[in-house]
Amino acid sequence: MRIRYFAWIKDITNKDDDVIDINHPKTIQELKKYLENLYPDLRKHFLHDVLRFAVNQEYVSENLSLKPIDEIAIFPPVSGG
Amino acid sequence: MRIRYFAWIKDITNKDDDVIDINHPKTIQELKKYLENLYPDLRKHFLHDVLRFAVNQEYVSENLSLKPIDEIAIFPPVSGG
Amino acid sequence: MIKIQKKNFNLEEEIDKIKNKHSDIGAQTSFVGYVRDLNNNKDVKYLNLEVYEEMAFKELSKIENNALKKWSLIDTLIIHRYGKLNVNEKIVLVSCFSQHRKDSFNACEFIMDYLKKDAPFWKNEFYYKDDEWLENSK
Amino acid sequence: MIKIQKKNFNLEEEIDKIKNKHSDIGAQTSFVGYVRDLNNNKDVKYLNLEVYEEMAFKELSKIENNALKKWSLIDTLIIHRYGKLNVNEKIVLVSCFSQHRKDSFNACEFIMDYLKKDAPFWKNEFYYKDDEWLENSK
Repeated sequence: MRIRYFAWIKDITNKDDDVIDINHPKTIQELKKYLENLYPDLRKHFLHDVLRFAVNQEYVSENLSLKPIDEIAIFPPVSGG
Repeated sequence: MRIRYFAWIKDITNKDDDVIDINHPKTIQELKKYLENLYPDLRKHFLHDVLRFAVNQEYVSENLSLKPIDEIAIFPPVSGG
Repeated sequence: MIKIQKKNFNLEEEIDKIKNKHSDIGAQTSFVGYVRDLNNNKDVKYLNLEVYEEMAFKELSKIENNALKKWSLIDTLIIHRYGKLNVNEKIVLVSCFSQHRKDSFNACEFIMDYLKKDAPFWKNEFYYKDDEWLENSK
Repeated sequence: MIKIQKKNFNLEEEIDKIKNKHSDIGAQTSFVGYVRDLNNNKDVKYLNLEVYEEMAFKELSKIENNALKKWSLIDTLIIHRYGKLNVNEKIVLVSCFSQHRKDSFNACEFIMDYLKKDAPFWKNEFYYKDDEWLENSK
């Protein structure tokens, strides 16, 4: 499972992505817990519910079940255009 | 007073304009009467109320009083753009 | 700015000329009208576009001023061509410049609506056998 | 057509390329977004525009398809730039082609609204002393 970070999320993670090979999170909720442990500064942003999640380049609802092959993305509100 | 014709009005008048030096019409109503005499084919278009009038390059209401120095224009519905 | 001209125009050049005057522009909406190949179910050969030029300037200035009163605009550009125009040629450009996008969208649509309703231009459309003077729908 | 690119683009060339494919186009509405010199009351030096490219293609395609379902369109074009963009540079072009003008106006505004809401691009705006990540207003 690959987790990609964008915009200022990368200032917190200090990297573009993480790859999880074993015991990967099965839902977005589990993923949030997993990432809070790795990057405690993400916690307050999860609490404020400002971040968006995409699975395989599509916005998802939180109860989707995640597979090892998935590409997950975490990013702040967009500002294109 | 100069009266200018546009689009298919010119197919009826066979000219671009008329200049009236004496006894010019004092209102758009009088002008219509005057032009009906000169160009009987205009009558049905006046009756159907499809034509538009401008005095000195501005749309006008019919009860404006016309002056010798005025430029009047008569034209069908516009189709620019 | 209002231009009434026979010759064609280049979108990039015309829009850039205005854009370059104002670094506070964040949004530009433009409309371009073209001569279509088919109208009234007939193949179009070309248009002959007639204009009452002095009045067209006055009317378009009024419309432009009304748009400037209604929305927060930095600049506007209207170019309307006249004369013989072949299929695929540009007829008109309306371009509105603003800080934020909603003003430019609303103003551009407003100017086009009133241009179509009131600006003294007439299209004489030539088909293969005959021709017709068009009227804009209400 | 969707293009995501670093380099600048020419409005006349890009719009002409699509227009030349269809002689039934009568109307084209386009929106261009530029980097402004002032934002959040600070002088802007430049933008660094980040994109999640694979997702941006997917999202923009969805938005384009929704526009094609809602309005009678002949073609659409979206160009979005990324990377370092200086003040006055173009950021985005959305252009909608149709027979009649209302379809092109409505579709262009719709695509811009959803692009701003959902397309994964992020502006990192650099001022003289600091920088900020922008968020589009709702």
